[in-house]
Amino acid sequence: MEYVIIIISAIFVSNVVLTQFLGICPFLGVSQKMSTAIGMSAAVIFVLTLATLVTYIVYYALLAPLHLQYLQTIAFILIIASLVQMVEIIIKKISQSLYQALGIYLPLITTNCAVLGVALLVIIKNYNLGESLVYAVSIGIGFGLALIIMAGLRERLEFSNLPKAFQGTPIALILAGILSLAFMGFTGII
Amino acid sequence: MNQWQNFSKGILKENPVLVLVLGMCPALATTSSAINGLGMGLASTFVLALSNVIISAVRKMVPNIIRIPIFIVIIATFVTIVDMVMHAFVPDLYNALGIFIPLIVVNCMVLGRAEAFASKNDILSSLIDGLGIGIGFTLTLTVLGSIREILGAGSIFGYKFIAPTADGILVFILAPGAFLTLGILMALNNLYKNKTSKTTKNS
Amino acid sequence: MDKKFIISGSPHIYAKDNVQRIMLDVIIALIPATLGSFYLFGFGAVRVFFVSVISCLLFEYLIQKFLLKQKPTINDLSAIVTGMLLAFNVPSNLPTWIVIIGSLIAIGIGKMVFGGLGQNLFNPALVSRVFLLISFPVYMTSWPKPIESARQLTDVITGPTPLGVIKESGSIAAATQTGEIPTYTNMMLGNMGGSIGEVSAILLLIGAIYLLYRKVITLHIPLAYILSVMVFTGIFWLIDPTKYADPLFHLLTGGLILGAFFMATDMVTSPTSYKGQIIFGIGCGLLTGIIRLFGAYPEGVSFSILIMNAFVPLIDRISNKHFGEVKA
Amino acid sequence: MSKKESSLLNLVLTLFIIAALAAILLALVNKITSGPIADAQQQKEKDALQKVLPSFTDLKTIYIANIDGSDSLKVYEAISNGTVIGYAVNTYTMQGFNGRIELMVGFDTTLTIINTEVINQAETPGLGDKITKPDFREQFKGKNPENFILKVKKDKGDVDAITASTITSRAFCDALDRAYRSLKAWKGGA
Repeated sequence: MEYVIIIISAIFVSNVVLTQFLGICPFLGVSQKMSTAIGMSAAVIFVLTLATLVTYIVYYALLAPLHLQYLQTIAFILIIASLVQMVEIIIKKISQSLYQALGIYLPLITTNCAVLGVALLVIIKNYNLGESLVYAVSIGIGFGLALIIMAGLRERLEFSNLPKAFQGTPIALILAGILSLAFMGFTGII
Repeated sequence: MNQWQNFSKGILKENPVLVLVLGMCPALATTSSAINGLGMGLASTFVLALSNVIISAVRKMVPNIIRIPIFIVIIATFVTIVDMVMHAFVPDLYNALGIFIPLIVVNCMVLGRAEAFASKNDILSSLIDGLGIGIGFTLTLTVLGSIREILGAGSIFGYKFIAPTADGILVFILAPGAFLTLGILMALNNLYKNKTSKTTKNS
Repeated sequence: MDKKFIISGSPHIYAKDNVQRIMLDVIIALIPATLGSFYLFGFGAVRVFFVSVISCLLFEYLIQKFLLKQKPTINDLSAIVTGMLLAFNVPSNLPTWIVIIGSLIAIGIGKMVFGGLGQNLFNPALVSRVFLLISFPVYMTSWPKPIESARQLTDVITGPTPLGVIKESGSIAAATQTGEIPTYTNMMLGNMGGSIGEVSAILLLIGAIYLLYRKVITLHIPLAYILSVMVFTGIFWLIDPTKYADPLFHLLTGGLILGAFFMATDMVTSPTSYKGQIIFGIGCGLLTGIIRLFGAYPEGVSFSILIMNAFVPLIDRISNKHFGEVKA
Repeated sequence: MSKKESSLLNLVLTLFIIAALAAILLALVNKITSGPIADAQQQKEKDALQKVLPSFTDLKTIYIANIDGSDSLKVYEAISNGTVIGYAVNTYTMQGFNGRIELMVGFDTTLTIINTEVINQAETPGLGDKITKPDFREQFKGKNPENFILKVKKDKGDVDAITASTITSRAFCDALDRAYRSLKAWKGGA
């Protein structure tokens, strides 16, 4: 039951992009095309889960026992950055096609604040390892959902003649605002 | 480019939020009130200016291949300092900004300036560049926070100008209001830019 | 290039006479429920209705003329439809200034930022209604009692909607004890708390039949929508009839009929193919059921349609293989 | 850009020196700020105590078992001229819309609620954060949970929830209930 609550909450009720404002840059940046949105979502789900796993272990096995909690930001961002590099190298070695599908998004993920955000949030929320992983996957799915919906809407807008001032980021923000309004309907579901 | 231009470019011409579309997460998340926006802006300015200075100072000692991890360590250090200092001396603001203080680390604006400017310029220019961009960021966040607070809560910097029990248009201090306000602000900025560029073309 | 892109939404939406004709049909279809609301809620409903319609028209004209510098298209009557639907979705004691803000949001954010009619991705009236609901939770959830409050100009008696009563008391059994649950006959006629135009099932259905007869809408979306709400709530009702209300109750309350026939069917913001429309309707129905039974908000129709509006491009993608294909 | 050759030794050395400097600097700042951080927290608690307890001459800190948790709750015993006149329980809930909410609840010796005060919360501005305003908390004053069910009306209790913020209201009740039941169990056992 705990897990179900975490999943529904992370995907719908407090969607990472639409209500928590994490990962806005890629949400606005790579939501113009459906294909890139799908690739980015997959890459984020993967890295997010991996990063949460490693930072969680490092925090509880290393930082907390040594009372070095104040080093968490610096430690987490270094872990995430090196993790992303490693994943990139490994994917390149094992599968060229997977690299072509995901590889280009990987460097962008280091500065996706959702990744560091989730690593920090599972500590604040006092989740255990299982909950943290479920949370990370759900946040990734919530991000993907928002990104894919957005890509669908923006592809459609390509055909219409938007007022000049709204072209590009402004209309994307307005769309995100309306989506965020609609998602308020999920308030209180859990 | 003289130092004044170097400083002032961040405020309108290269405004990090409205023009370069950087630092969107804090710009949306921490602007539910004017004071939160101002606090976030100043915290980011501090990190931006000091990490620019240190990065510029060590730029010749850093091997190229590991420059990014080193920049990140320097930035994260200043972010952690800001985090601890705010926790100690402005606990309310610290609570309001929450997770977005440590997240300054991944604000593309900070790493972007380090890579694009501080790693190539002298210390003074880097400091001024950091301050300029930081103040542009702070101004934008404060304006955004003010608009949202005025509309959403009927107050400005906590000073309520409608009946104390009355609410504003609540949506503006909630998540959807953040997106809508910033979207409209950007569109207005575009409108203004189009107009000025047209008049310069005509003249 | 004189080849035509098949754009989702109806290609003929740009043909002006057609738009005007369709909008006129929708207006005619809404008239029974409008008159019914005047009778049920009295002066309050008249005020909200005309403020909403007139300010929508005005904002459309002003924005097109002065901000977008387009030729105003208020002749197409779409602003009137938006104004009517907005009025239908708010309580009759809503302060005038809030109605005006609502009209500005519907026309400005719901329609004009996208470039006007036919290009909006969300139903403008619903964008506005949800905006108001979240912004003014107190004003938007005090419902004048029909007939009683129609007879007086001030001091209207307010009470919750039937779904609101259930939400407050936690179960249908407890809600019945409060004595605030109307009979099915009253629900059918519209003698219950609720938004101006959502209460009377019969008057709305008369309008819906006209729209079906005029072929402005088809049955795919409304039927898929209503049936899935009834199936979803019916399953829970069978499991625990003391806690959950029965399907008929859910059909007659909370603006389901208004939403299913008049707002989910908006051709600009719903899928193009029949298959897509059925997916869309089922999606709306499931979301409405989930929000009503488990969410914090008692009614789920406006949220559900807005959320499904966002999915329309994706639905079109999977149900309409010819999306974006160039036609000779 | 870099003038040094990038030998492995150089790389490791530079990285090491920078990381060490950063760690030293942070340790220093941590030392300076940890005092004020604790002070600020204490000051907050002190302010809250003044509001939830009758005027007292002495204060005794005790720890009692948390009735549904493995941790303990901090309780301040208010003493006036040698007799105990009330208790302030530092309680919490994890069920807030945005996670943890921390409260200070004052009880008199019959376990009637004197007043409540929010110490930490991160609820939605304009909705859930109304728990910090007096209007919502007024209803608990002078109520004894013996005959005032600490549940929102939606859950068949006696508490009027905040409009559109049932989750937060529920969480608030959860924290109060935890304080009440833990204190009662402790008093019964003492």
